[in-house]
Amino acid sequence: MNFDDTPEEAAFRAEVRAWIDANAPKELHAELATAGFGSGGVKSVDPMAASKAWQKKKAEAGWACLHWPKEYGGRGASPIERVIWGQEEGVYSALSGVFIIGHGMCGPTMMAYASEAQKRRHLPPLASGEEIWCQLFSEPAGGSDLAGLRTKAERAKSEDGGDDWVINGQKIWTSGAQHSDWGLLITRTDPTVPKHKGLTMFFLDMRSPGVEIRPIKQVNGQSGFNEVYFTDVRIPDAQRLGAVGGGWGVSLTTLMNERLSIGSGMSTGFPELFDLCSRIETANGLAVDDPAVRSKLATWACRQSGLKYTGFRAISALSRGETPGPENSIGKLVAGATMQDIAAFALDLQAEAGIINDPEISAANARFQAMLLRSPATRVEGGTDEILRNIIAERVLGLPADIRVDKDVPFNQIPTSGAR
Amino acid sequence: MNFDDTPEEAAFRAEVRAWIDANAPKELHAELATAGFGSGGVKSVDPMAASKAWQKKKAEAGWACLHWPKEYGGRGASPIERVIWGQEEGVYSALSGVFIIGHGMCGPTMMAYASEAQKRRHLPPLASGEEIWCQLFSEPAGGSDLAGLRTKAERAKSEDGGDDWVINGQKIWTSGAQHSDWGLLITRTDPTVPKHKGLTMFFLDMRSPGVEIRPIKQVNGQSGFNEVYFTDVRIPDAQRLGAVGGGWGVSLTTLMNERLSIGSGMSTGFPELFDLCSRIETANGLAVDDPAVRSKLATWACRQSGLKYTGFRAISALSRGETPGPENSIGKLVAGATMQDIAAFALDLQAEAGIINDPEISAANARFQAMLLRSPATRVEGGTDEILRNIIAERVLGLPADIRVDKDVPFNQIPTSGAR
Amino acid sequence: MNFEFSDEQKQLGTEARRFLEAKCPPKAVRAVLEGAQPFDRELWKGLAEMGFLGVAVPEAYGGLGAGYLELCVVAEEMGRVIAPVPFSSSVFLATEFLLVAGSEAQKQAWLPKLCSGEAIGTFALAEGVGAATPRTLKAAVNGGTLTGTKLPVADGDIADFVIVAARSAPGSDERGISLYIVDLHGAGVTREPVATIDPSRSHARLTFQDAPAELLGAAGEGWSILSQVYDRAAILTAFEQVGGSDRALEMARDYALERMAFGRPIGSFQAVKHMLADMYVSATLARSNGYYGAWALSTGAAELPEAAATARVSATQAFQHCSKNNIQVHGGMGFTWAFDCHLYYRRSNLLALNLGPLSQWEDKLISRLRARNAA
Amino acid sequence: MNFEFSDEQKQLGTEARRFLEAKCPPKAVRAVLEGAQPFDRELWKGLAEMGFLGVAVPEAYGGLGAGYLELCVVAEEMGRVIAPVPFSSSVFLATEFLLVAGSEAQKQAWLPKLCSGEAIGTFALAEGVGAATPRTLKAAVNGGTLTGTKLPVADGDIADFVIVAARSAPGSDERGISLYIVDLHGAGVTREPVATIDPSRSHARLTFQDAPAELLGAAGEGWSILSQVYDRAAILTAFEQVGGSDRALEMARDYALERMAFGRPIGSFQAVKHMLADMYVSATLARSNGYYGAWALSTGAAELPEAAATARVSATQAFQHCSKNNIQVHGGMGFTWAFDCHLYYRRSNLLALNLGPLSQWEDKLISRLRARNAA
Repeated sequence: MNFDDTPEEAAFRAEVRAWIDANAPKELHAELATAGFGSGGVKSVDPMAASKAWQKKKAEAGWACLHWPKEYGGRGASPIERVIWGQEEGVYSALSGVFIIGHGMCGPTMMAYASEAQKRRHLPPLASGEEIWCQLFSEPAGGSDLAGLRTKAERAKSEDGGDDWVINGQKIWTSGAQHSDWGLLITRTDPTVPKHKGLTMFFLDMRSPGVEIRPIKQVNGQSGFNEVYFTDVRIPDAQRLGAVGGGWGVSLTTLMNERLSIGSGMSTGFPELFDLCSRIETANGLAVDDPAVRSKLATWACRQSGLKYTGFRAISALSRGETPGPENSIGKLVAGATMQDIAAFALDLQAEAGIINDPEISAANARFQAMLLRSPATRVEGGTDEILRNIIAERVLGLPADIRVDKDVPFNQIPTSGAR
Repeated sequence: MNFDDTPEEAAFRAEVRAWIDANAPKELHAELATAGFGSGGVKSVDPMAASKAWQKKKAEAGWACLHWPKEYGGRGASPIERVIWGQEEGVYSALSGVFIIGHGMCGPTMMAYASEAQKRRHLPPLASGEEIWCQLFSEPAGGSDLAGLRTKAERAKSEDGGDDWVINGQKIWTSGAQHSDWGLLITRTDPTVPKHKGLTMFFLDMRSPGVEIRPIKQVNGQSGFNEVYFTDVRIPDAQRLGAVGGGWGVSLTTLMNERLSIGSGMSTGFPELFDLCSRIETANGLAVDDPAVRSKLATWACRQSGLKYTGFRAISALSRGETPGPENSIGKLVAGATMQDIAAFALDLQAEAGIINDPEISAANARFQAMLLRSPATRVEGGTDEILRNIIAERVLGLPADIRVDKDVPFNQIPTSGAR
Repeated sequence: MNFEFSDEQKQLGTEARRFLEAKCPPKAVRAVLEGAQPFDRELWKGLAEMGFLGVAVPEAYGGLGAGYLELCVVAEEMGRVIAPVPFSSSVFLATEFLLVAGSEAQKQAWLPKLCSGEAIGTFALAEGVGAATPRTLKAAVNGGTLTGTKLPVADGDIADFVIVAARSAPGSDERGISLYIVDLHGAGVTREPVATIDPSRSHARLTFQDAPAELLGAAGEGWSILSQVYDRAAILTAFEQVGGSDRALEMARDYALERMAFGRPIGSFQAVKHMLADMYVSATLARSNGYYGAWALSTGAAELPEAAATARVSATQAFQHCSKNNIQVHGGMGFTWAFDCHLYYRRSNLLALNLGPLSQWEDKLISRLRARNAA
Repeated sequence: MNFEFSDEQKQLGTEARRFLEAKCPPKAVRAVLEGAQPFDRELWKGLAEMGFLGVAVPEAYGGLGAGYLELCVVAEEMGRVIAPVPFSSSVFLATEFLLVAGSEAQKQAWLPKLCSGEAIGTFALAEGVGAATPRTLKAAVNGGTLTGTKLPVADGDIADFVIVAARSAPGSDERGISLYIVDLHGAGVTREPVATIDPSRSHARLTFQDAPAELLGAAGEGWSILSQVYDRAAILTAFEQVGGSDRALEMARDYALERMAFGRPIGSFQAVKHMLADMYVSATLARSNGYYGAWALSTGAAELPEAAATARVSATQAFQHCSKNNIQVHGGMGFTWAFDCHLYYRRSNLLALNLGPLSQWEDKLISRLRARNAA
């Protein structure tokens, strides 16, 4: 048992480190290192331009989408090499946030279901950041019940007599839709069969006529998510991924990747809290010396550490060529709730002034308030705490699924509260 | 808003206090005051004899079952007078533990469903403690699913040609069965209808041939509960309570009383813990001055206090002639889990010696270990934490009942894991 | 035993609720949150007309002359609608400071204006990050003028006068602290609004440079007066928090009943049912502890300090718990700006700190329990 | 990165599990619990034959000469079956004290016997209720003999020798404390068994009256040696706790799958599913933290003290959580003597205290994190 690289891994790490050292935008390092939670990264320069520049540089040197095959713009690297890259890229990886969905979910799905020609057309620009992708799955009526989606796709003829689909409906929680060139879209093509059976997956040009994007303002004032409306949007049948009615199976490819990418290396806010406690005074002296503070810190320290080493165990599995399973759901489950508690406690430590949300007055405050306002989203996005507990109970512990009243019921006969 | 008695209440309290002062078995006071949780009360004298003596004395002076009508051995007192009695009886009420089920559940059920002659025969000796009653509801296969019971009752003719019922089956968790003269028994008289519809209630002589009682040893070594086996036990139809098939309705009368009596004035162990913390040293001085201890104590203090005043609000409702509702389920829900946490923390405070279970060495330890071993039962008996949360969610907040797969299914077709 | 509000008091609560549901819908809170104005002037005027700004103030000073139980009932309703007005600053603090420590002249001067809403008062203690103690306070009064900075001050940007805790004598013990009334329209006062976790309630930084300051209460008594008034305010605030907890629980319950997933209301899933049941439990414990505080406050019982800390800790935990899980029950919608969940989440975190943090009150609670047990 | 046990180590774990499932079924634990004997002699013999009593002891002293990772693997399996033997006293403590501080002669004298099971060793620190500190220790050695009382001492009634922390010089600082080996069959030793929360592991009060005592390690070094050995023992015990947590979780899971209520397995109710999911989460965090400790222990890394405290706190919380909720999932059956749930509940509460209480380790953890961050 050790944390050491194998000789191959060490050599790879050295190569990565050297390249990053020579090429990373060092002028942004400080800003990226302190960028608050959900604060949207750099402000000194146009974040999108900075992201695209860094991604392009990586792509040209063969450091984009390391785990993808070379011919599609990747490097054909092993999963562990991808992890090493991430460790070395460090704060600069924040620049790639805008590409995560495309690289982590859309790309793999295209690779599994698109035609060879489509892969050669779409994957390289996705890898290099020249084209941005988004994922159009969630719907207002869907939520945790993802398969409850209603966006309709109906067959039609194109002007030139080809096969088209006409899309009508609404998606929600679409990250980065406003920047996206392409989107991965799941639709309902048959409402008369049980809900998982009537779904079909497509990809489309986000600039197609009839696509309307509206940002969703979140509690923390950010608008990373969008609503996307579809009105008689045309998609050629050639852009269908998988069989008609096979959309659910296709989506699982995508979602498995989502939970993994979201679940790994989640922040709990503990290092920030520990740092605060080492600087701030309570009635009992330095906070970190206050026994009341210590007993709380200890539990959080163990969660932070437990997540870290659970992650290391997953990496070790990767390094052995195994695929980490649903047990990784614990990352987000533990991190989300922990951060919410830590943020509230950090404000408490600053007494009355804990309410102030002005970085000029207290940078720490602003940071923990950002956590307080961001963590509720963490506990919901990509699977609520409750869904994650179900996943652990069912897929890890083998307990029965919830009683399904909508099982085998034709979709259009399932009771609903209507779109919101 | 005040805690004061009305003039009538004050007069009543004075009368009670005077009588108790003149008649209570003072020689047992100290022992009763320190009797541990689930420790089974007094040891210096035969507990049963002491209990019966005190109850008889109360009955003769008209202080037994205050809320019952006079003609059945009670006093026709108001609910609030009953509360005042309880407050004044104080530690001596521990002597009445053996009568709680009979007085709190069996009596009211008899009053509601027995014939006038039966009431006059059975209630007075029940009130005076000359006869002890138990409740035969739970079954191994039942548990939280009380209506899942299987003990069979079939019609038969008695020797003298009268109508009898023949009982076969098993009950469990029967408190005090070994001391009981009479029992309240719910049975299944028709397995071919949905489970709530095929039940019928009886009362029977616990010394009837075919009744076998086996004590259940609990985690804490006590055996307050029993298994009761029925083999061709005969009960005259005259001892049926309510209609054939109407047993579920009858049982609700009983159970509503159970949750109330159990839910009220539950102990959390906080006063004992606070007392300990005022005496014991930690690395940071007297425990009660240790900030780490304080932050835990504060939360528990608020639960203790919140339960106390929630109880006062219920008493005030009684005093206004209202009936407290399901919201009183919170008493047991909060107290059980709190005591379990408090007990573990109290042991922690005593460091390595916390493991010692010898009153000679540490009376406090023995007490908190008794709590640690008793509290798991508190979290289950009379409704598990999970059932209580369902009750609050459904009956107080109006949320839907759980999906019922056994609804409208004939009892004998409901899947089961077999008796344990 | 009559541990319940009287029918008259409940009636007052019903009136207050009717009034506030009409005059203070969520969009009124949003108007302030989104910066249209620092507080809801219309609502404030209405509250004054209803007499709610002087519920517990003697009629001689322009109040209703009702008691603290009545004020608790109104406070709960204010908390239910998270009213965007300086109620806590003006009524729980400024008014109580005057009633507890004000001279007859000071009461005559300010109480009628506070009751009529003509004047808004507030209180200033904190001086930036960290707990404010007699040792840490820097703002000082010399020769009748105050110099120093107070941050944050609730409603400091809109109040007409502020009661300030400041150093009146050297040394680090509490006898060096006194209270002063400062006219915020007077000389030597600078106010700057500061952003907080809950923009629906305005806060400011107050900078004093030789600002005229009038002693309130005896010199050197500042800290003990403050502690008395904070106990009263803690109980009144607890009712605000109890009102907020109940409303957050209702919002979650209603959404759980209406929102369908997997072909059934999400409120039929035990995970959601039990989350709501646990919210009900903490809200109920907080309410009962609040009643204990209300009783102590209205009777001036010896248990007041202990009851205040109990009510405060319990209500703070309940409101934070209910407002947090209200968001969780709402799922994705819960953290959108458009839904009202965050208004309650923000307010719960504001109220958790505005009279000193939870950890301080936990500590006070145990000190006080200990003192009583020792006695 | 290879943060995982090797295939050989896993193989050793499989052997240990096979052996223990055969030789240490619940009824073996009950035999000791119900007082038939103070520990399971047969099992102890078997463990010795398997070489499990000397896994990390060099072959020169009769051990297997494997490493601490191997010992962690075995410890986990011992914890899974809550083996009723003096493994922790003899292997985690006595053996480690000798390895860390023993003279060559002392190692030669005792280690072979410990590995062969011929001798049982233990350690004695506590002297009754309350935390044992250099200040509080009363047992003292003068002129080579020990006088004083130790309570509780794990396996004190069955051990052949005990390592005692006793006062060797006046004063309250840790330099006044040294360690001594005392032969429990020698003169001046009285042992009385004491009842504890977990009768499946025997404990005693040891009274020494001028009992011959042989110094272990340098005089005045007792406390620092103790702290090193406790860190090692904490990590090894954490694996016992992790094994116990996993088993308690499995018991609950299996019961939830088999037990029917309302026409369905209780494991299909979210309340039960999520309770089990939360148990899985704490068990998994504890396991990962245990691996961190195992790594530090096996490499003698600088992070050892911090890793030990992390593993200890995490594993203690997980085992208490899992054993407690295992009872809850079992409902009424869970608190019957006949079901095995309470065996794990008892053991979890014993292990939570046997190396010093959770609160002490929480405090140590933060001190150590702080020290490292300061460094």
